[in-house]
Amino acid sequence: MKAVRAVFALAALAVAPSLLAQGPTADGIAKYRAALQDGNPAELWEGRGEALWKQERGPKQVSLERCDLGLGAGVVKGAYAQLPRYFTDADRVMDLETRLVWCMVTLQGYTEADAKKNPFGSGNDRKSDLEALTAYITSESRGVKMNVPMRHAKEAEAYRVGEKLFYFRGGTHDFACATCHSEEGKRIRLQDLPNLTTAEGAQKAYTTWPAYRVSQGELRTFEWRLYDCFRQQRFPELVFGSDVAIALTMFLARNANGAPFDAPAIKR
Amino acid sequence: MADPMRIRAATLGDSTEVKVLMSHEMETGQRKDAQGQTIPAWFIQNVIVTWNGRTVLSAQWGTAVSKNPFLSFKFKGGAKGDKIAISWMDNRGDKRTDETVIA
Amino acid sequence: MRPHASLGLLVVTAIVGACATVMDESETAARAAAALKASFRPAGQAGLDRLEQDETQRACSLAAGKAPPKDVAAMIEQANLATIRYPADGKLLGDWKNGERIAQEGRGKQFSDDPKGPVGANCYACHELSKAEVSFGTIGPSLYQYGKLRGNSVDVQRYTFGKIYNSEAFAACTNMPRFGHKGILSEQQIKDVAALLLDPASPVNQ
Amino acid sequence: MNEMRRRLIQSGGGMTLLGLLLAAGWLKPEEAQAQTWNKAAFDTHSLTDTMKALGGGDPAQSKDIVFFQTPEIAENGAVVPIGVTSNIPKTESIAILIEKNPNLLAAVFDIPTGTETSISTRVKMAQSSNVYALVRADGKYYVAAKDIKVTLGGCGG
Repeated sequence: MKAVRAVFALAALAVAPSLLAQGPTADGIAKYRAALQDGNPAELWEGRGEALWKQERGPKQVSLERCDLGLGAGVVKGAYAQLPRYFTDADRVMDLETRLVWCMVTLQGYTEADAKKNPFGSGNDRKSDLEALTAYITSESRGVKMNVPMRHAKEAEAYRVGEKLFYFRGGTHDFACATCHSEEGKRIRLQDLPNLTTAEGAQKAYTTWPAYRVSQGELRTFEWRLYDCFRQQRFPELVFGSDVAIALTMFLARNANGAPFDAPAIKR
Repeated sequence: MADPMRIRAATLGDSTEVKVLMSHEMETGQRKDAQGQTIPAWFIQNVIVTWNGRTVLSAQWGTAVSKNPFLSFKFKGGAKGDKIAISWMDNRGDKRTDETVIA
Repeated sequence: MRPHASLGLLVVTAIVGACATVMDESETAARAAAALKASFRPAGQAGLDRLEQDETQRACSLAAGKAPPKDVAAMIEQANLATIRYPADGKLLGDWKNGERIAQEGRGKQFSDDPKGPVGANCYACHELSKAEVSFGTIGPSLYQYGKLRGNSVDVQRYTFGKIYNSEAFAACTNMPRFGHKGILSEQQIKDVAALLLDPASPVNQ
Repeated sequence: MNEMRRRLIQSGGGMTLLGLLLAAGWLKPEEAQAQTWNKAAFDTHSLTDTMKALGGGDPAQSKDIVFFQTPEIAENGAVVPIGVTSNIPKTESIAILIEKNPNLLAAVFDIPTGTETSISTRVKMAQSSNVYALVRADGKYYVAAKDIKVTLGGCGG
């Protein structure tokens, strides 16, 4: 055992500095990302979402234009920058996607199951209305400073629970959100990882979702981001609109307060 | 039915810049689905951009153009309020035309 | 496993006990646990049992991203060290070429993965290894020239195999998975990855 | 398609006539398009075959063809921005070829007089490869190449 320990001590000293972490590769990737900014296919989702918002749909054949996203019935501008938040009518903290489902049920008469049956679209045959609506509504907060409230006890509780969940390790690989997102300047492969425990890191990450993912050719929402993080954490499947999804969103959105919202974005 | 294109056209000095995003799968025909079946190629083959009815760009595309294609170019002579129309047709014969006016 | 069983208690007193708002903290923990129970469903090969923490996971979650206290860390390392099963045949190194494939492979154990499909170690996600691969992560240290810098003695081989098998034995609350202990990699796969790190012919050591 | 239309298209040969017909409202854009997809060229699998099929058997290297907003490294091969400007007088068309794709030809842009000889689009690349811009100008062919490295993405998605 002693020998093993000794070797470990030696190993720790002998870590070779990484030369390729900066330099031409990082420069090249930065240029690639810059070149993508001019023309974001997320706009296609925004357009479809705006049409869906205004369209009379569902069993009751009404539009979502009277949906209260927190700033009053029908107010879209800036609404996303103040979500998640506590809603008295639902007696629950809700993120945007959960609130949209609520409005589809209460205003348009959909069943809850119908409203959330396709949260994450794939391809032409399975376009997600929720993603399109989210793209539109978030686009109406572009440039608005994040200002997630913490007035209600349930908002504070969601934040604390979210923080707790951020550090929860589990699964086959012992991964938590914190495994990848609690240190500065780290990467997975070439993908930069935001440090979500700092305001700066949370701001940079949270304000750039939803995003058009060029690797998938799809627009992805923040709920999807959480869903797919947990998949890669080797956890079971995160339920759409669940308490964990909302609490983590609350934790990160609130940490992002003060920064201008800047999405839908475009990412690798 | 494909979603509408998002077209931007704006004059900058004597030239007009046109930028367009199209909603299309641009399936290569090389991929397989979960059951191991090849997903057939499905892609835009032709694009024509007209300015007040006159062709200012035409293109032929193969399967290597990215999903949800983006295209940008400039032409001379456009003025605010002129009509820009963009049409595409894919290998299934689906087509779509959208219009905008130069801003 | 005795060391593990007592570990949880020790950690709770060491970390939570230090908090000024114990009630608040435990209530939050209870709500977080309830939220977890209600927020996931089994999918593919990932059942809800994956949310049931072992003592190491629980202790490290409580540390909340900070290093655990020294005595807790020592217990975690000791308990995990006891889990390492070295190869019965005494051979610690396999084929570095297979090791490279395992290091590149990112699939395995996700609910979206084919349970019969490949399971990799995804080393490049976090580590630099061979210079030929420029797409590497930086969560872990660079392992370029790992063997060249350390030599290839039996002690080094044993440490390397053991570190891959159960990383928590050497650094409590490390970010690195416990590939052998948690059944991610087979013994042979661990040998192959160890060879990638230590074989003088491996591109890691060029 | 009626006989009149068929004869008009065949006699004229190519986009100039089509452009005129479109302008006159004789053909709607979507009707004209079906006539002009160069299947032979899009089906080629080697650089020489693609060049030949496009009519540019042995193009001259040209420094007057410039790539812009085109990265040296693509973080994801599914979307690689490519911008090409031709400074060669009387440029008529710009084609984009990707050497290591299963089908080399990605796109051909026909550029009428009055349109700047510069286009920007996005292509898929199966792997790191040379990308060629093939320009036809005044009936002659010119080419420029750019090597683009395609890296792996993040941890699987």
